[in-house]
Amino acid sequence: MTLDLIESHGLTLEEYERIKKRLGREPNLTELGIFSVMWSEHCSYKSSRPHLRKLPTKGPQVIEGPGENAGVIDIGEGLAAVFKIESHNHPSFIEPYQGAATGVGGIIRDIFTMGARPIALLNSLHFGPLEQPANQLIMEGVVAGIAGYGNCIGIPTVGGEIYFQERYSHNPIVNVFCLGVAPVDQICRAKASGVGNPVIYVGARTGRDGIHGVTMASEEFSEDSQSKRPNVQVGDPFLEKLLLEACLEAMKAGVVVGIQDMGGAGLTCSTCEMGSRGGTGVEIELARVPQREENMSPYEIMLSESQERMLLVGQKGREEELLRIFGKWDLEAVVIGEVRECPNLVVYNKGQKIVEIPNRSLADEAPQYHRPAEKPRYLSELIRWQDLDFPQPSDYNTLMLEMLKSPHLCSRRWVYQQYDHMVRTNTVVVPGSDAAVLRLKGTRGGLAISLDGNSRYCYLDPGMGAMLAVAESCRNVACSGARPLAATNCLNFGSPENPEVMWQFIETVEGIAQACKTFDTPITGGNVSFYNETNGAAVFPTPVLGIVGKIDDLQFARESHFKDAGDEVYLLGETRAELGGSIYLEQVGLPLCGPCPTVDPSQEKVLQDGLLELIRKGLIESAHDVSEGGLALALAECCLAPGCGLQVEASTSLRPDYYLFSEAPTRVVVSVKKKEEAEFLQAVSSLPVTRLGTVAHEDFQLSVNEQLLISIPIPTILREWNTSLDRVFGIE
Amino acid sequence: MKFGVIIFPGSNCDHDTYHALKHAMGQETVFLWHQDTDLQNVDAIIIPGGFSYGDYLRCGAIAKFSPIMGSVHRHTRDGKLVLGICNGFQILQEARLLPGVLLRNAGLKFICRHVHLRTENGETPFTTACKKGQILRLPIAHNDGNFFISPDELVQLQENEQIVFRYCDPDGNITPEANPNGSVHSIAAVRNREGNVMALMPHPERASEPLLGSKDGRSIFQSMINQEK
Amino acid sequence: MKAKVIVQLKEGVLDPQGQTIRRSLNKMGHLEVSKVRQGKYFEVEFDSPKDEQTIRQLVEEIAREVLSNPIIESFEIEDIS
Amino acid sequence: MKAKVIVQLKEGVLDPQGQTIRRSLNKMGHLEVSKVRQGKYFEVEFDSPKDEQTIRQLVEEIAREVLSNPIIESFEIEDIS
Ligand SMILES: Nc1ncnc2c1ncn2[C@@H]1O[C@H](COP(=O)(O)OP(=O)(O)O)[C@@H](O)[C@H]1O
Ligand SMILES: [Mg+2]
Repeated sequence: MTLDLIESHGLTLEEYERIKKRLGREPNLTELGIFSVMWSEHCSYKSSRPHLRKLPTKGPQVIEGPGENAGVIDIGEGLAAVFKIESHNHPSFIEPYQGAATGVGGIIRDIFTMGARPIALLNSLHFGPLEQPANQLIMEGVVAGIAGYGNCIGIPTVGGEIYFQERYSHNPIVNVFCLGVAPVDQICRAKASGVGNPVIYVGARTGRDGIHGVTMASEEFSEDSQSKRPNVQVGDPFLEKLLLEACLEAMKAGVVVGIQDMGGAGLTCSTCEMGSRGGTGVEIELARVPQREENMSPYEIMLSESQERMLLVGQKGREEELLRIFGKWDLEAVVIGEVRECPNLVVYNKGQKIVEIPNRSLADEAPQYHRPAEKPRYLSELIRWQDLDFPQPSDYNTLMLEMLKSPHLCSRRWVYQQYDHMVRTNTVVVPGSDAAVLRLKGTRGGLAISLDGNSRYCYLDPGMGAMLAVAESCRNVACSGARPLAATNCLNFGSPENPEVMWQFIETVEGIAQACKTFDTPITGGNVSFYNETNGAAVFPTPVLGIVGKIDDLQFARESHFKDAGDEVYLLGETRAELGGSIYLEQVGLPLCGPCPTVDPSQEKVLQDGLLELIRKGLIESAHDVSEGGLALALAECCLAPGCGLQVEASTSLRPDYYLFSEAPTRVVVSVKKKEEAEFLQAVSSLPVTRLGTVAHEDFQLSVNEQLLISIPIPTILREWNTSLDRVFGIE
Repeated sequence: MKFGVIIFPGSNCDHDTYHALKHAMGQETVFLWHQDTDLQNVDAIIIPGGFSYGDYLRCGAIAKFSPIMGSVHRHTRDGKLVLGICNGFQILQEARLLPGVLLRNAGLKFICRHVHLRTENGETPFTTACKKGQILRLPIAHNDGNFFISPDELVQLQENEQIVFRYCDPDGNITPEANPNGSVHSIAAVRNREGNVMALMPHPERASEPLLGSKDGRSIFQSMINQEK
Repeated sequence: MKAKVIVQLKEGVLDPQGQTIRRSLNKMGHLEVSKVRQGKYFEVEFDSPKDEQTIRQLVEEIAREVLSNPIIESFEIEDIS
Repeated sequence: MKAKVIVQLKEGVLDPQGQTIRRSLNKMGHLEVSKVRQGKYFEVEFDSPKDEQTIRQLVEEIAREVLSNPIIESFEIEDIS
């Protein structure tokens, strides 16, 4: 092994020494490749694992926490919800359509390998500003890719979030979330157990897609135009649909002992992880692996990241049954090996043993690093918004319209109309509200799901930003009438080798841990994506939180928009002047300044519990959380879906623009039927509550301290807000 | 009435349609596998939405070669009911059981949203529960719903009253803005000349329960059920 | 043996994709582009050693019945080799 | 003037469409079909009277920047006439 070769595999010399010690000899090239992917940051979490341990992962609701393909929670009535989030940032930058599409394909596989039928997809997207045509192209491709995959496979994309910020221009963030449902007793695990059981490969043939390291210097790799080979994976949603149906059918038939998808690190990862979890060994013969291209080397076969492939362990003696099910769905399924007692990964090529590595050394004994962390310099140099002297807006109407059509705040209709958000006929609350709500067929109940994470706040204060993300996600779920049950998270950061990034990461994890403890939403899994940086400029710390909540009776599901003219409008929670990181400051041309808003998780919890109780008493018609854009935007959003108006007379001791556009959390706008008002006021007494006004028919009118600041006809607002993205993307 | 819902590889509204017929409409319903030829004595066949064979090549182009399609042809010749929804529309056209073709949406994007439909013919076995001129609100979700037919054939469609639904605004006006995908003449649904085969791009099965925001889709299924009497 | 087949929309059939490409080319400044039509291209490979005549018949059949929809599309066999 | 352009996936890039068509053809009995690749075909018409050389350059630019995705596709200018 040359130093070059070791380094080009992303391994340090120390790591190489460790490999040698573990094997008791020099690895061969294929083994080196296997170690390099399993010990990569992506697979081994070597920089993050020590910190992730701080996350709460237990609770009576948790059936399966981090460690499996996806988290599993008990949602009552004998059902389990299986969910996880993944990043596909880099591939989406290289080829937006296919990068996003294969991201969706990957997360769907994580869910159905657990035996659950996927019923919902969500996504969190961060792009560079849309003024730059290159960013438009990325966004258009990513959205089309998500749509192309999800629509074809027939899983509704029911929600998500989109942010724009310069730091994402060369490094978009594409996080995709999937949730599935299964009877609790049918959850399947990614374990290879039962010595002698067949190891079966099913799905797409293996090609040279996504083989890592591209610039291999060895003889084996310099011989052809390897490096010029496109390193882009193309998704095949149709094939995955067949895989999904066939796998669920096989698991239901009880002939599957263990199953794992081949995602990152392909055959390598699935074989050694399944063996490691089962305490067994997996032995395979590469000559039996279905191949799409000619003359693939063992190295390439083991490291290929071709999509739409599964590895499963069947029951000895029932292979025929399994193969028949896959045959019914026109899928290629081949027995490529066997479960063995000796806990090693053993790979043969045409009868010749070429790899033998202890599973644990790959899956569990990867190096771990306590990387140095240091508070970033920029944090002590942040401008405080309170120190800036900026005038009140002279024309609130114009300002309001500008904000409504800014990409940060405008309607996401252009995006979600490209997603089939209704297929499977479970979507009770469609995109455009706070959380998506899906019914659970055969029960009275449903689930609410939200993804959140405002990276502007996280940049200003990673720990607080992370708590705000958890709080907002839970608040969205609560506004829908659901009790938050559990969480997943995707942590997108720059290089962990940069102490400042590492500091941001640690703060973030601690923030999430603290908030999730308070909200009693254990983390059931997630994903860490490091190295999101271009030319040394890292993305903002971007944690994305996914919260899943349960509604026991869907008659208590709520949407964010107002229902009827004449209803009374109230604000739950207090408005503090917290403008750091706000859209308002950006809108009036100020730089990003701190401090970001602050949240007290226990206070937030009191508010959310109170809100849920009010909803369950039937006192609330609609509920909408106050977030980006502040109260003014929240109120406008409540009007826009149904196209009704609003008459608000507010009073405040704050400067009116602070009052209207502060992004202080822990606030919810609710509407209440006139005849329920007295009862509502009585029931709400323990929470801070302010009357704002009345739902009207036509105009949006907002007075503060008896001065009419905003008065715009609803159709005008609606047009600007709804069609803003249409205009960006040139729809005539 | 006994309904059969065909499953092709890539069908993805099969379970939705089954659920709507069986649980929302209370009808006996079975799945029919595309490789089979036995129709299990169903009275009506539904070809559901989805992406049969991934919609690769052309929507519906590969599905038409499945063995079950021979039985569908026979069922049609016997005068029994066949309803195509979305991808089912495309398959029935590829199989020449319905006229026209469905091209890419004029805006080149997949569209998922509610639309309004005006009942143009209230006397087909699929619309007796609607009156002529009645407006239904149903969701669409498709990439290729842009109905195209030659001018001559359009005249024939009109003469034979084969146009069953057209896209309209909430008040029933047929306007270019209310046409979501560029369809000729705003056509959303057509029937065959004999009247026992109909297909539409919108999804009635997604609008058959109040919980999902509209139950206008029921009238199409109800009309079919009414035929039994 | 390999056959190359081009499938195109017939004249008179709306081609939204072609139109959109033409419009965006014009917008980008390529004003001299007056029309764009988009079609499909297939390469079909055969592994049995048949003569060109037989292959041509086969390809014609496949192109007519599977690769194209005669209501809106026409096909052309470009090349067999 | 009219230019014909063929855009195809590069070798090694997965072609789900082609694969699915091949599998279906095999199932229909066309067992001799061993591979299908699907690409795109464009006809681009120009209305200004330019010489072939200029047009060829133009078409190359358009094919590279608009008609194909250079990361996974390659293009070929078939014919200019
Ligand atoms: N931010 C995180 N918080 C909690 N668990 C995490 C986080 N990131 C990763 N995990 C867990 O670590 C395990 C390994 O993740 P990953 O390698 O992404 O799994 P896979 O390769 O199956 O997608 C998973 O169980 C995942 O849930
Ligand atoms: Mg996985």
